Amino acid sequence: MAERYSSFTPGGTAWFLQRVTAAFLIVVLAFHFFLLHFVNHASEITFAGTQARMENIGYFLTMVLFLIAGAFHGVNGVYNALVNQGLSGTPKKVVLAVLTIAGALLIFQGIWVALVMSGMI
Amino acid sequence: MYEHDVLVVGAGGAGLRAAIAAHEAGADTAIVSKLHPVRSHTGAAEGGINAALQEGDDWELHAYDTMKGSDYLADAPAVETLAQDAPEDTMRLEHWGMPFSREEDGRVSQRPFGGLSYPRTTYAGAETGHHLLHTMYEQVVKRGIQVYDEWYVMNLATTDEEDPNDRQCEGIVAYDVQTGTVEGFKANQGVILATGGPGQAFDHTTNAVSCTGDGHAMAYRAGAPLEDMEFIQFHPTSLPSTGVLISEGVRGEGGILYNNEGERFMFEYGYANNSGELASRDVVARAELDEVAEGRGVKDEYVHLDMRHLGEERILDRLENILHLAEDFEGVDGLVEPMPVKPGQHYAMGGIEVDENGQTCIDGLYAAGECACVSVHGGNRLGGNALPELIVFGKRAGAHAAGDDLGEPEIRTGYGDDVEDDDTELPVAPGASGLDSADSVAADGGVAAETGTLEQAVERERARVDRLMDKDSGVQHAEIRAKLQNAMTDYVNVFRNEEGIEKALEIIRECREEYQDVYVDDPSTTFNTDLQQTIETRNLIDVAETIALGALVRNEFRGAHWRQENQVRDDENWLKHTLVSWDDGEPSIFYRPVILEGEEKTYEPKVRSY
Amino acid sequence: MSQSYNRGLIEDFGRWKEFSAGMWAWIFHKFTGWMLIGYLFTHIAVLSSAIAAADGQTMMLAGEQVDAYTGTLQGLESLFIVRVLEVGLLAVAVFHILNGIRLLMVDLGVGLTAQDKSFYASLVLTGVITVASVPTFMAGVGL
Amino acid sequence: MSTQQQEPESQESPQDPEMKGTESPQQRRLKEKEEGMVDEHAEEEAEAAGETVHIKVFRYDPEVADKQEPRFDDFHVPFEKGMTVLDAVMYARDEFDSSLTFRHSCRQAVCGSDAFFVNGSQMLGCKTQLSELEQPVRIEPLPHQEVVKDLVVDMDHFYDQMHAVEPYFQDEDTPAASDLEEQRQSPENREKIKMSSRCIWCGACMSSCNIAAGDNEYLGPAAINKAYKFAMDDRESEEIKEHRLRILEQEHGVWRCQTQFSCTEVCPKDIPLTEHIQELKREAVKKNLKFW
Ligand SMILES: Cc1cc2nc3c(=O)[nH]c(=O)nc-3n(C[C@H](O)[C@H](O)[C@H](O)COP(=O)(O)OP(=O)(O)OC[C@H]3O[C@@H](n4cnc5c(N)ncnc54)[C@H](O)[C@@H]3O)c2cc1C
Ligand code: HEM
Ligand code: SF4
Ligand code: F3S
Ligand code: FES
Repeated sequence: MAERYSSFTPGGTAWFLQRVTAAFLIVVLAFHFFLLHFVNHASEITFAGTQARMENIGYFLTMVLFLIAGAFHGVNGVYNALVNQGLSGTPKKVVLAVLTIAGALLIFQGIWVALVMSGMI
Repeated sequence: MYEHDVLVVGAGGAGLRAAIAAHEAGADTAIVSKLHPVRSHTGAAEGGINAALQEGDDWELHAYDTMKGSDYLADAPAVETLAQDAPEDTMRLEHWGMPFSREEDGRVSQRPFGGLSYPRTTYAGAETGHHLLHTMYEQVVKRGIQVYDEWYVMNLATTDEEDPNDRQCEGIVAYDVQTGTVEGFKANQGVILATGGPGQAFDHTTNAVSCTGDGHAMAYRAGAPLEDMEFIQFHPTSLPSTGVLISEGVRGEGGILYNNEGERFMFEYGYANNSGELASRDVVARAELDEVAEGRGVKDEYVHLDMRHLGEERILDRLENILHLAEDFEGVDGLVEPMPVKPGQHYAMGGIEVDENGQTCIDGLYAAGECACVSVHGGNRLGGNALPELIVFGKRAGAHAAGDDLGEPEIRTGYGDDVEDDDTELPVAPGASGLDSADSVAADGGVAAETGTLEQAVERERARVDRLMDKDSGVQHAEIRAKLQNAMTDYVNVFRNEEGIEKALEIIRECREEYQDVYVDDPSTTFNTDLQQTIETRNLIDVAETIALGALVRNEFRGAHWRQENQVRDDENWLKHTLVSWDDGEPSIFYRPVILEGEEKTYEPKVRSY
Repeated sequence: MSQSYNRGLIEDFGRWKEFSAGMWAWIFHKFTGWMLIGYLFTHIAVLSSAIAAADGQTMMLAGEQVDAYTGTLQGLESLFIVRVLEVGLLAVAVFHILNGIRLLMVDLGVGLTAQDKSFYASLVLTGVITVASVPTFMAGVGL
Repeated sequence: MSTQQQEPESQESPQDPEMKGTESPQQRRLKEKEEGMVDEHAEEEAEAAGETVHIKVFRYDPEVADKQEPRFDDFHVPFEKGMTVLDAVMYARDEFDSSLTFRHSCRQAVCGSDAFFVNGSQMLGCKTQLSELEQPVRIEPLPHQEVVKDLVVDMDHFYDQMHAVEPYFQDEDTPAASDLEEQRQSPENREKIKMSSRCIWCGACMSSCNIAAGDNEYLGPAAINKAYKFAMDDRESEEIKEHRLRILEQEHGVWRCQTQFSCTEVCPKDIPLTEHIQELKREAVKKNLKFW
């Protein structure tokens, strides 16, 4: 009877990572919001200010991790939502591929931007 | 047409255990049940399973207690088998994963129960029956035993020899409730009836709506006698609107019974000056009815069971489930109001006459569980003795049907040279005599078939369904059923006297006549419960009649059977079982002596006092 | 099961009215999650103006010549609608975070009996935080 | 009739002597009833006070012409204190329309046959007091299951899911009768599985779960809970527990649960279903982490 479920995919890892990233995101997202809306008002952001912050290696790494975590968390979340909605078979594979590529591009683009801001390239 | 080696009718504790045993003995086994197995009424049992498990306890003590509890109307070989096998079969349940309550050292817990000389009632919380039922169903799933659920078994297919002892059961005819088709099931080795109790013969019962005595009626009409049907256990504290049981625990903890004048009647009117509310079930039940009859009942119907004085803390600690029961099923908050209670039919000690191997006098026809009477309960069942009966005799019936050699039975069945005929004059002719003609809607093939039995039986049942469905006016079964149930509760209840029982027999006869004009209103073949219940009502009429007949002839007070005319146990004349047999529609009554000789000792009737 | 058979009356009765707290929480969490990931993509796109800025590109903002990054960001910030959207984003993010915390607790098996209360608490807190931050978010709009 | 006062052996004390020998009180009552001295006030009073409950019951029968289009029928049932939803539909069936069809048996919340959708929520008919509901009381079959007829739904899918988790002790053979030694289990461990073992297979939880509605293969809360009962029972070995977790952590297993809690809310046996599902998720993660 259990054999009916032939597509045997233990989903624990993704689920777990979704929680871990969420926990991480709570902290950094709160920090991020606070810093860029309350300490520095969003409307007063300048390139120079951003560069100054990014030159701090700790801040830079935090932001990159933030990005990776956010991207994974978001993309994986969307994927899970679709799968839960009954996505299966080929469309599911396609969606997985598209989302993975989109996520990768997002991270890639984001890191490039961050590197530029920090003046490393 | 379906075909299996062993067919088990009913999927309560007895049916499931029988199926597992037959399967283990190598037979191709199937279960046919009108309910899905987990819906069976075994799930309602709360108290526990009696089994001599611990050191210091002994199966012989269990047997002794049971004989005494039965008021010496149980057959010793059956009682000893029960007591001997119960420990092993209870342990087997444990190995199948049944979640028994546990002691600190990890052993199963046992508790004291009324009438037991040793605390040997093994239990699983307050829901022992639920766990027993589910654990065994799990094993059925594990073994892949075929279950035809929501198939209503309408009749047996038996050959029609003159003497029931020569007849043979070849299979069953069942109605698929979902689709409305009638099919035959051939049983190569045996049919085991495990259809449970006949509680619905009464107006007020703790039994489920499905407890309609179908197995009793089918076996009875096929020629197997019904034994000791007059012995019905009534429970003194059931909720008036639904019959839900309020356990003895409330009185055990100190709950008090009051009449509508606020009097503690158990003492006030001297029903039980010593033990008051804790007197035995039948005493309390009779006291309650007396109060109501004397006009001191609440709403002329029930009395009050009050536990408020125990204090919220104690109630919540020990009797929390009672609070929920009263709240959910009666809309009463036990912390602020007293709970309404009245006696309700609870258990039938009698049933289809079988031997220790579960076999009836008809070859290939077995019965187990509450529908059977091996006679382990005799005149009164001890609390916690029904569940072990299910597993012990369910197992034996299954194994025997599948061909295992269990030895020669000591208990004899059917009409034979060891019985004594009854000559009581009856107020009305019982049975179908003069009523059922082959084309009346009530005709149901009570008479055994000629040849090619199963096919014929199927045809006959199809014709019966057609007749019931074609008829489009007349009386509805609900009306007849209500009338029957009221008659039983009014006249064959805790109080019994000749006049009343005769009255009941007359009303039963009326019901039978009215049933000739019964019709089914629902034209659908999909899940037609109207049709099913109409057929059940017919069975109830037959079963109720045997209860009344037994109650009429047994003019003594034994166990749960009380007769106003003769309120003593009469060992001189009545150490014998009452048997009612259908005899092709003209019931006859006869008696078979009770067997008091056990393996090693004889159980001498003693005064039953606790 | 549900889709295979149209129950007419019973299934299209606007059953959302009968949804319980946990179901709403699930729907809101989904909705806010999608909004957030959508925003993340947009956000990185907007921030990409930093690449142009580092290249030395400039643009006009309120009559001044500024670098592309500062110009884009401050330009957007000057729009009333963007500010409103930002408040919306804050609400969405705050709810997602608070309910996310609730979900993490549920995952750890903490306070399961209060799951409906914690959902309502998340809603209320989201409202309060959002309203409280309106002045900050709206400060100097249209500058 | 004998007026002899004999002591019934089984009783602790004699009964009221007045009762015996003469006409039984019950007889008297019955006579009175026949003569109309005891009025059956309950019913009359209810009618006079107009105390009836209005129930609207879903009707459908694929075979009967005027029931093929689902509809609601109205019944006005005389109200009595303590009346349940099941009592009301039974009354409607017995008194007004015998074709009204629903499953029911025990009337005491143990058989699990009568889970209905009452006023927008899944509940057991026999365990729900009418007085606690808003009128008219709308009674429908369980959502997300095929309707067979009136309030009867097809339970096969539910049973399939229950069977899919291998719901039985896995020991290959039970030992021979001679050495049936009990397996030990600590009271704590028994306590741990207590709630999960109470399930009566009513299907209310499954019907209430949005995820189960959208994903037919999702095991559903009841089946997962059933598996929990075995996975947490110390009497089974570690390997078997792992085997059980493997069944549960496949795609349509525990991960499908989105912690919507509606299952927990409707369960008539108060089983903390969501909690059990979440615990299994953690167990599965723990097991996976070991291999890292
Ligand atoms: C409230 C209550 C509490 C109890 N407590 C205890 C206790 O603590 N200890 C104890 O030992 N005993 C107790 N008993 C008694 C005991 O539970 C029953 O005697 C026992 O469960 C009966 O089991 P069974 O297998 O014979 O029948 P059931 O469990 O009633 O099963 C009958 C089966 O037969 C099927 N069936 C019936 N008719 C047909 C038909 N025509 N066609 C097909 N299938 C059919 C039904 O579907 C069902 O599956 C209690 C009883 C009640 C009512
Ligand atoms: C700040 C803290 C955050 C927390 C605590 C958090 C928490 C969670 C959790 C626990 C889930 C899983 C829900 C489930 O599977 O049941 C989830 C889903 C999701 N999150 Fe977050 N999250 C956070 C931030 C973010 C961010 C920044 C984004 C966007 C980039 C995001 C996008 C999503 C998406 C798209 C989902 C899937 C929603 C769905 O099920 O449809 N989250 N979040
Ligand atoms: S878990 Fe609760 S709601 Fe679900 S089937 Fe079991 S008893 Fe019914
Ligand atoms: S309702 Fe469904 S989503 Fe999970 S918590 Fe219950 S199974
Ligand atoms: S009738 Fe058995 S659960 Fe309601």
